[in-house]
Parts: sequence; structure tokens; C-alpha cells
Amino acid sequence: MSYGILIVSHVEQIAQGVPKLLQQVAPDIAITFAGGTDDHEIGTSLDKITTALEDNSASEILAFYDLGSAKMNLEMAGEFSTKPVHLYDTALIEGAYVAASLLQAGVDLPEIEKQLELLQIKGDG
Amino acid sequence: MSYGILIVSHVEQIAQGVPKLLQQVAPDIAITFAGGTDDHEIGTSLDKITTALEDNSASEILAFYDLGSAKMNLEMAGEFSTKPVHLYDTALIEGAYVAASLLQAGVDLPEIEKQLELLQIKGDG
Amino acid sequence: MELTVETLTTWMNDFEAKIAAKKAYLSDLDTPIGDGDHGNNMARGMRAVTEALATKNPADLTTGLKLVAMSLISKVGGAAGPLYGTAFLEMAKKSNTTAELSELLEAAVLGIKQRGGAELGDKTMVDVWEVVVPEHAAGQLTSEKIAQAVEATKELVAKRGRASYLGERSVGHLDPGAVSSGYLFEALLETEGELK
Amino acid sequence: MELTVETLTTWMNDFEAKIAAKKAYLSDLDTPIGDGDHGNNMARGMRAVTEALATKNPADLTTGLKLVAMSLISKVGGAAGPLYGTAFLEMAKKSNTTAELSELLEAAVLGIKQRGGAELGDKTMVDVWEVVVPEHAAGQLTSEKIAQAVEATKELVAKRGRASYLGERSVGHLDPGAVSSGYLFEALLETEGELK
Ligand SMILES: Nc1ncnc2c1ncn2[C@@H]1O[C@H](COP(=O)(O)OP(=O)(O)O)[C@@H](O)[C@H]1O
Ligand SMILES: Nc1ncnc2c1ncn2[C@@H]1O[C@H](COP(=O)(O)OP(=O)(O)O)[C@@H](O)[C@H]1O
Ligand SMILES: [Mg+2]
Ligand SMILES: [Mg+2]
Ligand SMILES: [Mg+2]
Ligand SMILES: [Mg+2]
Repeated sequence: MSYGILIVSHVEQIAQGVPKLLQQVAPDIAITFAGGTDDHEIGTSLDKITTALEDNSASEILAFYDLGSAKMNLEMAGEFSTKPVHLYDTALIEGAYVAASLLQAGVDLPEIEKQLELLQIKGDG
Repeated sequence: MSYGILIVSHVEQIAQGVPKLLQQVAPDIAITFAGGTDDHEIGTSLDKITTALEDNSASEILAFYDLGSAKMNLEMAGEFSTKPVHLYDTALIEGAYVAASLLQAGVDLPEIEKQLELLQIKGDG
Repeated sequence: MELTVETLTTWMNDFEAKIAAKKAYLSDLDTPIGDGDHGNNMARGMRAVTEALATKNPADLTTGLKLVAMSLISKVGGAAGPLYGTAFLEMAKKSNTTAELSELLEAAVLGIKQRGGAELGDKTMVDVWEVVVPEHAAGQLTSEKIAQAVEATKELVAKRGRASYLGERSVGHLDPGAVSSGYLFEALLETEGELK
Repeated sequence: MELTVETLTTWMNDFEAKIAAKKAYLSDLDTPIGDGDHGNNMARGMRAVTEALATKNPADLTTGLKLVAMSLISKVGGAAGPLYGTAFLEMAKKSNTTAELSELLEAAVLGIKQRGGAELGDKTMVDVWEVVVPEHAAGQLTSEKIAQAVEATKELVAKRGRASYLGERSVGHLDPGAVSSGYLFEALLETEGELK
């Protein structure tokens, strides 16, 4: 079983940019992203999220998002998919960075989640 | 006196993307950004930060960053500049989003800072 | 009332017309306490809904409700997409066992609340759904009651969605999702009225 | 020893040579506990330093130190840029009142600690600077003592910088900034040795 990271943002460029920060410290971790609506506007797209989820070569996904509506779409994508998705209410960039660093270092999920709890700053829709 | 927002990220695309999220809810707030090194690599550039600081049409700046080295460069830029810079150790995207929303709504700085404290998740270099 | 795929279509066409007419107003409501796109989001979503219903011509209620749900989910783009989408998806699921509208709507309310985590009083669309649906079940829903539920969101402090970042500053503004939900139920009243 | 702009230049040229020779090693050290760029960062920065010193030919020590600082700040790109940059900037400021190297270095250590917030034992370059500078002031600095200070970072848990995200997992790895700082002081010893 392998863990990958999924980044979901309302803005295409943020979604594209975060993996670049992560890949530096986690070259061996599968990272995919979904940003913006299908029409390249600001928002999120269930379709894009689903594609990014399925395209991620890992068998289990740690997912990070920016705003509440991204979370709702992420949850729906998770429900429609057979891949287990762990959704974190952490700061998007900082949470994903920590998860990537620790996954690369071979840390196990419970310990990673303990670290992520310290970065939890959202949780409502 | 007017307040503006400055976004500093190691990744050019993140730095470009965050203002797009903010402008949606804060069309009247001056937002500038600096991302990546002078050679468009991952990192931060004092030069780019200084330019973004001076280019911001506001007289006082609320600054947000991703990783510690960006913070150090931000601090140096602040020291070299005559413009007051308030530096926040919050989640980058989420902190900047809250600051932008509240500035747009005309909330004063002390109240904004109270909100930002809830999003503070870093602080070391 | 038992919902049929034909009534659903009438209802959705009526809702789409209201949304289209109030598109700018809904986005204006979303400007001071959000990102100013709720009207555009809903108009895009409902256009997709009515087009899908017209072109795909769903054979039964469940298929119709699913089509509505998927169109909203994939086209709205903002928070309203998964929320309205979940509402119709839950109605679709429920329609496998009953076509009774009040039961479908109850499933929808639960779905919305679960999806977004909002409760009554959080200044969201839930403030309309949760008040209106029992009135509808009791056969006592009126335009006035809908308007009251919508209007009641004005004095609330937002606890969910983008408006929640403004805290107290959200007071004095109607919630855009509550207003669009009001149109949905207005359209439903009209659809039911036509059937009488 | 009183630092002069000539000695500074010799020192920086020697440091640049060491960094260039160990570029890959420094980046390798930065890979398990960082982003793998410390060697490239420092090589780029020090190349800029020696080029600036050669082409701008600073007339006095203060100008020379400032040139070193600004080259590092603008060319390194990573955390080491503002940190080494601040060190030399503080030395430049201090050089307005004294050229005594030990006093300049003391100002540098304070600057680094203030800039990055790291204390002794946080597994950063501070662990070298804070140990080495007093030894240098006492005239007792040796290669061995430098090596010991560098080596001591291996068993520490990182508390600052990227490595701090790894917590306990950072144990067992040398801190790359400590290693490059070791080269800086090795180069200083050599420069001083040549003067004897
Ligand atoms: N967590 C939530 N639970 C219930 N309703 C919500 C929630 N978040 C947002 N809403 C509703 O969605 C509306 C905003 O929709 P829209 O503008 O389309 O989305 P966005 O905020 O993503 O731009 C709000 O007015 C509110 O009624
Ligand atoms: N807050 C800090 N205080 C002191 N030294 C630090 C701090 N953060 C990082 N460093 C030093 O910087 C080195 C990393 O430099 P470099 O790789 O160039 O920067 P980056 O981490 O931005 O890629 C670390 O090995 C450490 O010695
Ligand atoms: Mg909106
Ligand atoms: Mg929106
Ligand atoms: Mg590095
Ligand atoms: Mg780096």
C-alpha cells in the first residue's frame, strides 16, 4: 500500500504550484492536483478532482484543500471513488508540505496525522 | 493610511495564484506578490520581494509567506524599506484570505490581527 | 404530492427561469459577504439542468433527479454545487423507495446538512430548507413562509461558508444561497399550483 | 587579527573554492533533511561574491563586507542567503567602529541568531558559529574544533528550517548549513595561517 497526496484549490495556479514545493522534499511521493473549474475559472470541479484522484499512482490518498466548497467536492469525489481518501482540515500548503516531507521520510500515517493535527485550522464547510 | 497585502512564496505559481483567490473577495485591496528566485527557480528573492513591497499601492503592508526562508527575506525587505510591514506567521493562503476579506469589509487592524492569531501555525525560521 | 419526472421538469424549468431573472441580484447579494458569483454559479448550473432534462429526456424520476444532481454538481462551480447537488442526489436515492415529495425533500435536507455541516441559524441555505420542508410536508407552505425564512437569514451571523470569515460583519445581509433556495421553493409552489 | 579588505578577499576566495569542491556533497546532505539545494545555493552565492569582489574592487573593509552580504542575499535563494547575508551585513555595520575580526564575528553570530531565531542545539549553522567564534576570539580555534562542532549537529533533533518538519527523523544527519559554515571557518584558519 502506498500513500499519495492530492492538492485541491480554487485557483489553477495554486493547485499547480503546491506540488512543486512538495516535490523538492518528496521526490518519491505521488502528488496530483486539481484547481479551478472546468472553464478555468475560480472554483473547484468534481470532474477535475476525480481525475486527479484516479491519476494519482498511490493506492491511498492524503487530500488537502483551500476553502470549504473544495472540501465538499473532495468529499463527493471520495464517495464516488474506490480509493481511500483521507481529508485534512489543515492549512493547505503547510499541511501538504509536512505530509510530503514525512511520507518521503517513511513515517507512518498515524504519526503523520499527529503532526497534521497541529496544523488544523479549518473544518467547517 | 491604507492597508495592502503581500504574498511571498517559494513557488512563482503559488505567489501568482493566491492573489486571484483574494481579489474575488477583496476587489478594492492592493495585493502584490513575489515568488521564486530571480532565475525562476524555487526559493525567494529579496529583490522580488522588495519590488512587490514597493509596487503595492498601499501605505502599510500585511505580509504572508510559506516557509521560513521566505520569512527571513521578507524581514530583510521590511528592514530595507520605509513602508511598515506586518508579518504574520499564519497559514499562507488561509491567513491572507481572512485578512483580505476583513480589509475589504473595513475591519480595523487590531480586529484583523485577532482573527489571524487563530490561524497562526508557524513562527520559527 | 407524488413527484414525477414531468413535474420535476416543470419545477426545474420554473426554477431556472427565476434564477436567470435574478442572476445579477443573487451575485450582488454574494458580493459583500462572499465572492460575488452565486447568481452566475446558479444560472450556469440551472441552464445545464434544463438542457440535460430536455435533451436526455429521462425515462423515470430517479434518472431525472440524478441528472439534475449531476448537472448541478458539475456546473455550479461554487459551494452551492455540491450542496444543491447532494440535495438532488439524496432525493434520487430516496426515489427508489418512494415518490412522495415530502419524503424526498426530507432526505434532501439531511443531505445538505451532512455535506456542509451547517445547522439551523448558521446563515446558509439550510435556514430555508429546514424551515420550509416541514411546512411543505404539513401542506402549509406559502410564499409568505418562504419569504420569512429567507428574510430571517439577514440578522444572523454566518457560521459556514465564505461569509463566516466576516463574523459579525455578515449581519444585515441576506444569505445568497438562502435566497436562491427560496426561489426553488417558490417554483415548487407554482408547479404544485398548476397541478391543482 | 584585524580584518582588511585584502584578507577578506583571500578568505572569500578560499571559501568559494571549498564550496565549489563540495557542492554536490552539500546538496546531498540537504537531501534527506531538506530540499537538496544547499550546495547549489552556496556555490551560486559564493561565485557571485568572488566575482563582485574581483570586479568591483571595494576600496575598504566595510564596502567589501557589504558587497559580500548583498551578493549572498541576492544570489543564494534559500534560507542560507538571508542568514549568511545577515552575518556579513552585521560585520559590515560593526566594521565602522572596529576591524578586529573577533568583534566582527561576534556581531555576525548575533545577527544570524536574530534573523533565524535559532539557538545552540537547534541543528543549524548556529551550532558551528556559536561554538567556533569564541574559540577564535580566544586564539584557540583549530580544524579539529571546527570539525567537532560540525559533527555535533549529527545527533541533534532539528528545531529550525526545513529539517525541523522531520523532528526525530532528522537525527543521524549532519546539518548542511553547519557543514558549509565549517568550510567558512576552515578557510578563515587557512587565511590567517598564510598571514603568519
Ligand atoms: N457549509 C455550508 N453549508 C450550507 N450552505 C452553505 C455552506 N457553505 C456555503 N453555503 C451556501 O452556499 C452559498 C454560496 O454559494 P456560492 O456563491 O455558489 O459558492 P461559493 O461560496 O463557493 O462562491 C451561501 O450563500 C450559503 O447559502
Ligand atoms: N532558522 C534558521 N536559523 C539558522 N539556520 C537555519 C535556519 N533555517 C535554515 N538554516 C540553515 O540553513 C541551511 C539550509 O540552507 P539552504 O538549503 O540553502 O536553504 P533552504 O532550506 O531554504 O533550501 C540549514 O542546513 C541550516 O543550517
Ligand atoms: Mg459565491
Ligand atoms: Mg465562488
Ligand atoms: Mg535547501
Ligand atoms: Mg531551497
